[in-house]
Amino acid sequence: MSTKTIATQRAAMNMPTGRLAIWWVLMSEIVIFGGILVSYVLHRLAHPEWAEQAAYTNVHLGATNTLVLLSSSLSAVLAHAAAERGDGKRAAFLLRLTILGGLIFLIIKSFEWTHEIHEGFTLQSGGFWSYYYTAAGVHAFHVIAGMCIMAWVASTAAKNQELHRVENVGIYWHFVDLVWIFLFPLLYIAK
Amino acid sequence: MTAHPQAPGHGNETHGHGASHGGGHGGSHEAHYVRIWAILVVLLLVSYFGPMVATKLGWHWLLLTTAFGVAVIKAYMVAKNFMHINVEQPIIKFMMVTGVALMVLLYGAIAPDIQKGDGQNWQKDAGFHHSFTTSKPHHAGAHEPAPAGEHAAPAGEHAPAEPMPAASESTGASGH
Amino acid sequence: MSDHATAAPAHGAVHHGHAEPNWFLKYFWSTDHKIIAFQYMFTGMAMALVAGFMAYVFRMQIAFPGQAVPLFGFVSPNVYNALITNHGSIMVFWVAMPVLLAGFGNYLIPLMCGCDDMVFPRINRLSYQLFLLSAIVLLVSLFVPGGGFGGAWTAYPPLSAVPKYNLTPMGSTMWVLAVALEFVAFLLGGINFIVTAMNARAPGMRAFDVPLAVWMIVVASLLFMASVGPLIAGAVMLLFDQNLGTAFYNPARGGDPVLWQHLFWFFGHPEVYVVLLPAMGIVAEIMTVFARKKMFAYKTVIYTVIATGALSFFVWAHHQFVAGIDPRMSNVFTVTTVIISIPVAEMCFLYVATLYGGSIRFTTPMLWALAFMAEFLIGGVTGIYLGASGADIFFHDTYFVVAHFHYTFYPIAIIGTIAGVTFWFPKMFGRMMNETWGKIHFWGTIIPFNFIFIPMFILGMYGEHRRIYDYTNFPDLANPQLQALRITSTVALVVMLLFQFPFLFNFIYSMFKGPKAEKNPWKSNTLEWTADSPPPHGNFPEMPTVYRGPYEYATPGRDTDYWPQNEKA
Amino acid sequence: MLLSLPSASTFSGDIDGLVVLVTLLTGGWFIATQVMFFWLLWRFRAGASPKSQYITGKEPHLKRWINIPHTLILICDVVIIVAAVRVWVKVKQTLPPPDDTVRVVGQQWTWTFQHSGADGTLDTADDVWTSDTLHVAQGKTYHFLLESKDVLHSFFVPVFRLKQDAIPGRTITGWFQATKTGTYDILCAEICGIGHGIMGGRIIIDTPEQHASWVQQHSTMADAAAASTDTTAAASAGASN
Repeated sequence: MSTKTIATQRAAMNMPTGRLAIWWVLMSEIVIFGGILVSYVLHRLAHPEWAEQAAYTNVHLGATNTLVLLSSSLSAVLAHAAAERGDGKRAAFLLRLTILGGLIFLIIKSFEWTHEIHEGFTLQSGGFWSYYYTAAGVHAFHVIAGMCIMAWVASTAAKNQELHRVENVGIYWHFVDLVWIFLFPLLYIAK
Repeated sequence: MTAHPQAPGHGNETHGHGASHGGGHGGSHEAHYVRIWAILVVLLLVSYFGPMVATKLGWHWLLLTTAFGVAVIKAYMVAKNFMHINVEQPIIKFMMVTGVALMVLLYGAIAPDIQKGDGQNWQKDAGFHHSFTTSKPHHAGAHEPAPAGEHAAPAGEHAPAEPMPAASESTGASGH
Repeated sequence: MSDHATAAPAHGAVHHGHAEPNWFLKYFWSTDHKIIAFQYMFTGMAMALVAGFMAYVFRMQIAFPGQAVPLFGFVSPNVYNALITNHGSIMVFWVAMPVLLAGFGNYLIPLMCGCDDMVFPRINRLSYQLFLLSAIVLLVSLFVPGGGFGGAWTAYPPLSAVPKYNLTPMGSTMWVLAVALEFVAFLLGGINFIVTAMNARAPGMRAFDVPLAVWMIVVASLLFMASVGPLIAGAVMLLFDQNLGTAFYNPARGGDPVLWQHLFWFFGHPEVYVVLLPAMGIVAEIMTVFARKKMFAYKTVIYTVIATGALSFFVWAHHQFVAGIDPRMSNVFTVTTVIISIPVAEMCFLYVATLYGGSIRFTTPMLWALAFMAEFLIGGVTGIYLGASGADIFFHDTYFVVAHFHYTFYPIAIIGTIAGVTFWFPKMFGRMMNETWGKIHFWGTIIPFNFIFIPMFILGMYGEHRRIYDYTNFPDLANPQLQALRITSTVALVVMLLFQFPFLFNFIYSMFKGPKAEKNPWKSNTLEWTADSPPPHGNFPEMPTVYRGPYEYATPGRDTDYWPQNEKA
Repeated sequence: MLLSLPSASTFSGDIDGLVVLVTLLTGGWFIATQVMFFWLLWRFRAGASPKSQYITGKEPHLKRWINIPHTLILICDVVIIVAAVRVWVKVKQTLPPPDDTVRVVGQQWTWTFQHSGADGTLDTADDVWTSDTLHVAQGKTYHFLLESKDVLHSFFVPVFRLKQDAIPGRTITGWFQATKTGTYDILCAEICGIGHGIMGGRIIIDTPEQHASWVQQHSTMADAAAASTDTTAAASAGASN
């Protein structure tokens, strides 16, 4: 792997390039999730009858998933604290714990979805369900993407290299958790 | 903000900003994060049980405040304590606020068209009403194309606030 | 390219360990920002030829309806719709953005900021590969069963969402996929541009020492990143509507077609500034060099750029005045649209004012830059008709609109681009282009260009509506005088297309056989002219330090009339 | 006014006036800028001024050349905004009381018009349905209820300077009053698929007397047809709920 270019190591903005880039990624993600959520809220307020469809969402599984993601956020920030101290091994272990949290989240979601589809609420069965699956689907996609990147970062962090990446991927993970914090009331509570 | 020449960094980047973020010794820091996590879980429980209480008591406003109010608080805490946005450069906070503000702008400008069922000189009729009526009988039937696919022609049905003066009882027009 | 290949890799401060890469690695798997810039530029130019050929075909159909078009054949209505849709989409997404934003962005930002490469070279390479994939997906979508997507580049549902209506099920899905891939490519590219310009500037280069070209490409990337999100969400929903039977835009099942229009144009209007600003940046660099003049009120230009960028998020619904949005909203957008014309007008005035007190040399790049200003003014002025909601009732979706946005897009995508290419050619390929061929190409393009689109203004004022493959179907529009105008446009287009060959010849010939170019042929101040022509991998033997702004021309008390940024005071 | 395109509705004069106003204001500034641009090119060509001057752009006597036009343009813009909004309010927002109403239905690739027939009210037995040709009386104010059956269309009558997109799922109300008799084009200004190029219609503006006779003649046919289909109408209406 070629050594880093000079450009990557400069910090004219007094902050590491990696973290500046991650914040820009988050800005473009805000407007992407924003696009879906704005459309959802608009249609939700335009069609009061969707509340009946929304009644079938399982708020218990939703809440558990929120708990799972919050805990994975905790392990992500602990991983960052470990990376701060230069303890690559512990950071890698905590990152893998975070990945496990993501996995649990996906497993719960797959149970939830199979149950709902089994009951006949598919993507096509009405406006609410279209937005429900689209929003949660795009979010799940971002969870999977985050898990893959985190696995890669954990592998390098274990060798005490590129420890700054632990923080960057942590910030991304917290954002994914943040999106879920807003998805939870929108999809599960607003009945 | 003059750019100071950056020494070619070894593997671990030097953090340019506030010392507090530099990370004190492990112990107190980890406990701090666990404490934040605990508060977040409590808030989750509030947002979980709040709506149940609200629906039982029928206070709809309580449902909304617990659900969305708690979400905003949790979001702020995650951003502040886990993402350390408070010690970040001001331009980063500005970017995030701009992103959210753009979405609020998008919502505000689109709501009059999408969210409302009618407006000045227009109203939604076809998809908006539940039971969707086929259009009323057309007399010169020759050109009346068969209603395409699953949805019929937009209803000839007029909303009560039809600006037409002579909204007399139409013969043969089917109701909702 | 042979001469370029022998340039020895730089033994700069950071020596890249890998051995001399073979031909494939060097040009197709390179992470060097200059190679990636060339990849974007050549793909953009190739797509410009494709879209230009499409324009030739459908213009021939309009001028001589029903007759087989030479080199193409008979143009049926759905082929016509596919041609205009993909002409528009290719020109905006696969020519203007790659060449202006990614081509010049990749080439200029590291060189002008005085660093050796982009901050994330591998992501930069990935962004080009995604872009190439999107271009391939789009070109393939033209040949799938049912033909290419024919619902205009704005792809309004329900036409774009329901296969029964657009009759191009595969074509429309692949079109949306290609556009979505292109957005992802430019999100990755945009992050590279912004972070490199923000964080990797040369020591001593403060924010206001950065050349306008870099400022504008960064603001353009910012506009793109902040505005494309909702359209990516809209595109996902459109893909689901097309293939999975959801009803996001189906009014009968709770959806709303106007939602897509809003999401599209929320992106659409910042998008036109995304392509305008890099072109204005290029023109600024060229006008200051060949007028030997400092930029008139450099900081004010930057403030107008930022003001234009910010305001561009408040104007989108002027594309939808008569599209069925609430009439009261149209008044709001009339006001914001006319307001945004003020910073853009201010920017044009400052450019014109830069010429005052200059010593103007009419070299080929300067001719192109000046033509950009002259032509873009027509485009800007005719926009006021469309921003004024009352007049837009008549002009919307007529050829007046087509003429207006060609007077803005053409200077951006073609005139601005060729200005940049001819200006930085010596730096890119180490050779000088031929001036006489350059001037032949210039006049051969600019004069016919006006004869293409001035008739369209007149046709638009007769109420000739857009996207019609045969105007003889409409009695009022079928009269011979209007047909004569359509034929004039088409003939002018053919003449202009023919004049592109001198440029291609000049470009390829000079690349190999042109006279050798020195480091700073135009005597310019910015950092890229302090590197070799062409700059080796790693750009500068030792990283420059910046001492002053980019436009210190004709400083009193100096013997030469220019003062490079990295020269110690 | 616009070149030789007839102006055949009460508000087409207002829109043309607005176009003239914008032409004068922006045209003036456009010419001034172009003249200044080419003059500067000629005056400061390398031959005539071999040495360029060091001008930062902060010199007051030069900044005035930017600020004065800038403020004047600001004033012109305010004038344009006021004029544009006044025309917009007149055409799109205010609905004068209608003498008659017509329903315009756009569908993939034809315009269908429902005239109110002799009794002047829509959805009555004597309504006259026509496709491609809209019959209106000169001097009468019409409300049009614009709908679409499938995709977006745009009801565009160039001689009226009138355009309004038809959106499936919405009924959009607008108005016009014809001032000239004659037969003119109706166009579809929003791409609506493969047949967008043949989706034209004609608007026939008669004198009130001619129009009344046309309505009389067609209404009788409409009544006769209504009698036969009433039975089926009741059945289909019932089934549709």
